[in-house]
Amino acid sequence: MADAQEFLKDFPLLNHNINGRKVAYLDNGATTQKPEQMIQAICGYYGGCNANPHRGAYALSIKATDIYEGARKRTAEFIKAKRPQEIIFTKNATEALNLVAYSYGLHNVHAGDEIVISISEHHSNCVPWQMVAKAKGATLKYIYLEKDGNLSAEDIETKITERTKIVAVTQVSNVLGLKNDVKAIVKKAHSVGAICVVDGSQSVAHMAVDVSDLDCDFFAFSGHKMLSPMGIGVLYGKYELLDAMEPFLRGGDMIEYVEEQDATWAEVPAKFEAGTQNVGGAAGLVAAIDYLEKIGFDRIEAIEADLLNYALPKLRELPFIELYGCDSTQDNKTGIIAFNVKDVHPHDVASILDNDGVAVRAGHHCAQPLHRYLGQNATCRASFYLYNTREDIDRWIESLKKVRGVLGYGA
Amino acid sequence: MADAQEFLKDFPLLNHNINGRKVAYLDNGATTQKPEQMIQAICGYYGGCNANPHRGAYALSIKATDIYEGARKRTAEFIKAKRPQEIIFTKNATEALNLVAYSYGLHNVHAGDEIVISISEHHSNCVPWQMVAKAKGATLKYIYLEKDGNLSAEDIETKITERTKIVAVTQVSNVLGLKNDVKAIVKKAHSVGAICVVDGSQSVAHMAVDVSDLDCDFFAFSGHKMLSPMGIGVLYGKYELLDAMEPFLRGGDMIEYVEEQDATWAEVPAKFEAGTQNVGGAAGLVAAIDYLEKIGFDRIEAIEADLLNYALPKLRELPFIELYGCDSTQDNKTGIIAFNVKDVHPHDVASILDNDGVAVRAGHHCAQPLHRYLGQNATCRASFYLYNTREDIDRWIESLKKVRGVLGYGA
Amino acid sequence: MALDDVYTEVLGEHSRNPDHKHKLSCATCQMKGKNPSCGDEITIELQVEGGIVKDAAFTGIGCAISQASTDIMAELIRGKSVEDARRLANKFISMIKGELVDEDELEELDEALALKNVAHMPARVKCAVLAWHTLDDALKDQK
Amino acid sequence: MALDDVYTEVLGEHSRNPDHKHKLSCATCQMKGKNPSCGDEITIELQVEGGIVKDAAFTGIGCAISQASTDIMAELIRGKSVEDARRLANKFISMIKGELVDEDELEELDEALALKNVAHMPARVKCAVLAWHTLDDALKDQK
Ligand SMILES: Cc1ncc(COP(=O)(O)O)c(C=O)c1O
Ligand SMILES: Cc1ncc(COP(=O)(O)O)c(C=O)c1O
Repeated sequence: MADAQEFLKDFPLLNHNINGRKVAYLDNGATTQKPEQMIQAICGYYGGCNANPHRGAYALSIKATDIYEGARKRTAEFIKAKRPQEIIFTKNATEALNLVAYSYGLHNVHAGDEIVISISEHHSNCVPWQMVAKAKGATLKYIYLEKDGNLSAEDIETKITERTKIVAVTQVSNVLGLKNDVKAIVKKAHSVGAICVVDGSQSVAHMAVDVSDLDCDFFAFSGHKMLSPMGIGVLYGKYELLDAMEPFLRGGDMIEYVEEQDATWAEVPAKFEAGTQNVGGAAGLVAAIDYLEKIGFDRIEAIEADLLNYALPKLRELPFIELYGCDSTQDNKTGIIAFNVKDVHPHDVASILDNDGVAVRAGHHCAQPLHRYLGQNATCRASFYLYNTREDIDRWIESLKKVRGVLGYGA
Repeated sequence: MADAQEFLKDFPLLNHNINGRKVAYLDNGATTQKPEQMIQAICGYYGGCNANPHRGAYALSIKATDIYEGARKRTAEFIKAKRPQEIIFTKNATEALNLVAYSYGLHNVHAGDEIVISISEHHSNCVPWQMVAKAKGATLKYIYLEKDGNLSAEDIETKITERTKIVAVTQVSNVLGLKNDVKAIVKKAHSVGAICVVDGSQSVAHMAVDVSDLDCDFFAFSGHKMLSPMGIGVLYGKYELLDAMEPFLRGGDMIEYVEEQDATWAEVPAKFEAGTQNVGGAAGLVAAIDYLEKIGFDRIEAIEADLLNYALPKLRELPFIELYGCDSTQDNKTGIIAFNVKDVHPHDVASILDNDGVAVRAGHHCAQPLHRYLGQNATCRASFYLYNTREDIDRWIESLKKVRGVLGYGA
Repeated sequence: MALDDVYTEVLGEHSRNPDHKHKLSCATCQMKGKNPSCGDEITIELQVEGGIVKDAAFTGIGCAISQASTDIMAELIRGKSVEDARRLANKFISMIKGELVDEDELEELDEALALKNVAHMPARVKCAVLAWHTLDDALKDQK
Repeated sequence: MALDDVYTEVLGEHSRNPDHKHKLSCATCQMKGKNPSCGDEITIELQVEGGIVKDAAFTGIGCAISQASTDIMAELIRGKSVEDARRLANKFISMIKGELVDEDELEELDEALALKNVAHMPARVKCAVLAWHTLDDALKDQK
């Protein structure tokens, strides 16, 4: 595919030499690199439009407000929310999920109720629910996996019950790279009167997302995993739910009236955005959305599929490589590959690949319950994005071939 | 003072024409403008060092970790914290104050206890304490003001009692611009066994702060009010307190082990930094600290004092101007001036000044209890920073002279 | 845009000396309107009889734009049918939002036309429309 | 830095075939060490008698660097006094942190010297020092 070469030029970091060579950046599941267009949007904001939005009657502040509220509108369109007010800006997906846990969970889950999540959740979509379950005397139940790594259909059917108040699942697992049929899970949740929280951290940069079609109640993601700056995240929530919820962070801009002992709240979304928000981050997010939509998700999916289909057979040829989540016969595998090199600890693998300028991640990838379930202490993970090339894959595979030798094992 | 001219050139926004002229930006209390050096630090980060810190064994991730942890160290030095671990990065001062309210307040305040704050607190240092007081059945008490706007010495003496668990005060009021003797308040709080939370949002960019000397237990501020990007804030906390506290946001990177039903926490400061942090923002914060320290707070204070001493007599000459917090005979007035034009609503004043390219803020400045206490529905506020010039003041005063005329009042 | 396109004589007059800023003893309905971020708060009182707004008045505080807008509105709707009053309110709001610019269409707004340039001051749109939104709310239940 | 400056033969040998990776039946003390972010977890067992580390062994999982480092450490401290063992642990940690580079000073670390280039791999420093920190903790209460 020639596509990636076309985009690569937009990413200054990927054109840099690091330790004498360009990096084959295969840690996009952790964070993506940033296009020049996005970086310029940040500079442009701070160099020409910076002010505290919502708070001033002067021209600059109005400009900043327009940028910020424009970003809200753009984000709503991007994920097909019905109204801009359904978009709450947070600092990252983790804050977005905590907001739901604190403001919805702690007020709507009671003793004896159940919360259902999957065993492949990222800690950010797991530990907040542990907190809610403990605080309220509720039960936290897990959907486990089929042999191929997909969520157990039986568990989805049997664990979501009349007692379930919240179902929280990721749209794409950040370790196994498998896409879940969240639309069906939302339907199941609704059928028992539960709400469904979808973690879109690993999906929203890689496929077209339509929250109205999914009909999910909340949807969380981070800008930095989709070409945007760090420090900006998004919580989508259905208006009626947001409207009925207690605030989370309290302070400037989220109030209506403050008396000495009491306060009333501003309307959604301001109610959930306390203090000065990251307008520069919002400007960057818009530039990233523009960039992604110009390319189009069909093309992005095609690029990632090409890389996946190029890499998998090569990996399968290597007898010392163990793969996780790569056996699904469904058409739901995304550009994330978890693997191990036989006898070699993932950290050693990552260090050796790093020496060849190949960046993969090693560890538990913030998914300890999943790793325990897989019987693995840790794994390596390579994750692709639109600027990756077959050459990156080649460099990765070549470096992998050396690993066992470096540690003194035969091939 | 020629100083400001020297710095002005570093601030691209202030050299822009907006509606045909340069802006006299006098809303620094809301947010400051950004020097090119800071903007370049953000670009440099995203263009050359971007990765998810703490999570990768590869070179880029280590670079990002170094930048992020280096920013923590630099910030600790900047406010004279004893250990880098005492610095928690948040998204803004508001989150920092909420963190203390949730993680310290909700666990250490009990029925019948008292929380003492001042009537001039920003909503972000008020509404979180209302929440704690209500949730725990505690009493929220207010320190009111002397006639000149300073905190009532008598109230400090009598309202902080053996029942007080938390005292929360701002170091500089964002409306009256008066510096509080927080060191004495901290001492008083400690003498009754209470902890003291200091809101440094309006001080840290304008004067040298030494949290170890103040001996405060927590200290909160925002980067965007000190030349840094939006989306990065700081909570300083004494190590022993932080170490004993429950986490606040839960998710990736703040855990040690996650089992299906339980989790244990990482050490301070990671325990309070859930999810991917704003490393670009931290890089910007360091550039801002470098910029400020190169100038030095003596010079910054001198510039602001010059502007204040230049403006105040001119304002006092205008019979239709009412000033608030400008009568203190103490030497504790900073470059923030709250005022009203007789018969004219602050919003009309701001619009008319805006028409002359003068940016001041109108409204309650997130301090409704103070405004109610002053008997004012709203005020205008001009607030200075190191790049402001006497010319900015002249433009402001000249424009002020027109205001009543525009509305058809005689001078 | 020149300042005096917004701060016109009409506006100045109505904000300095509003004719209808007082309590209405025979009010049949009243409605509060507020802009918490500015601190604007008004209460509109209406005397509606047989589907006609016989009298209108207001109390409260706010900037010149919101006070003048409210006073002009009270003047305009006196004697109008409930239906007409609501139609005028929506027409005014459309004008301030910049959605309606046709001079002929706008003509019946009469003195309220003096506020049309607020459409170019985004920060003040809320001030101008406060009274009219409040009126529309108040009349929703009247017939 | 070349890879085989870190992944030396010594390291490979000790990580593939650790001599001291087993339970110690006559252990007088044991201590757990962990790097939660990597998932490394080791348990060190020591037989300390009369102020002398008579035997040392370990169990657990970890990367090659941490496993080799632990095995080398166990070998090195056998027969040493508690004091010497702690001194060596701190010397090793200083070497990996890059604080101590004097070859003569370092000489007594013997095989553990093979790990000195980990100092140039910031991401792996934690792996190399885990065992030695754990040892130091374990011996704190011994005398
Ligand atoms: C005194 C004071 N405290 C707290 C804040 C809140 O800061 P932020 O909005 O950045 O969270 C501000 C500024 O808005 C302030 O002036
Ligand atoms: C599936 C998933 N959920 C949540 C997160 C948390 O995102 P963040 O760290 O940006 O808050 C991540 C990424 O780390 C993720 O991969």
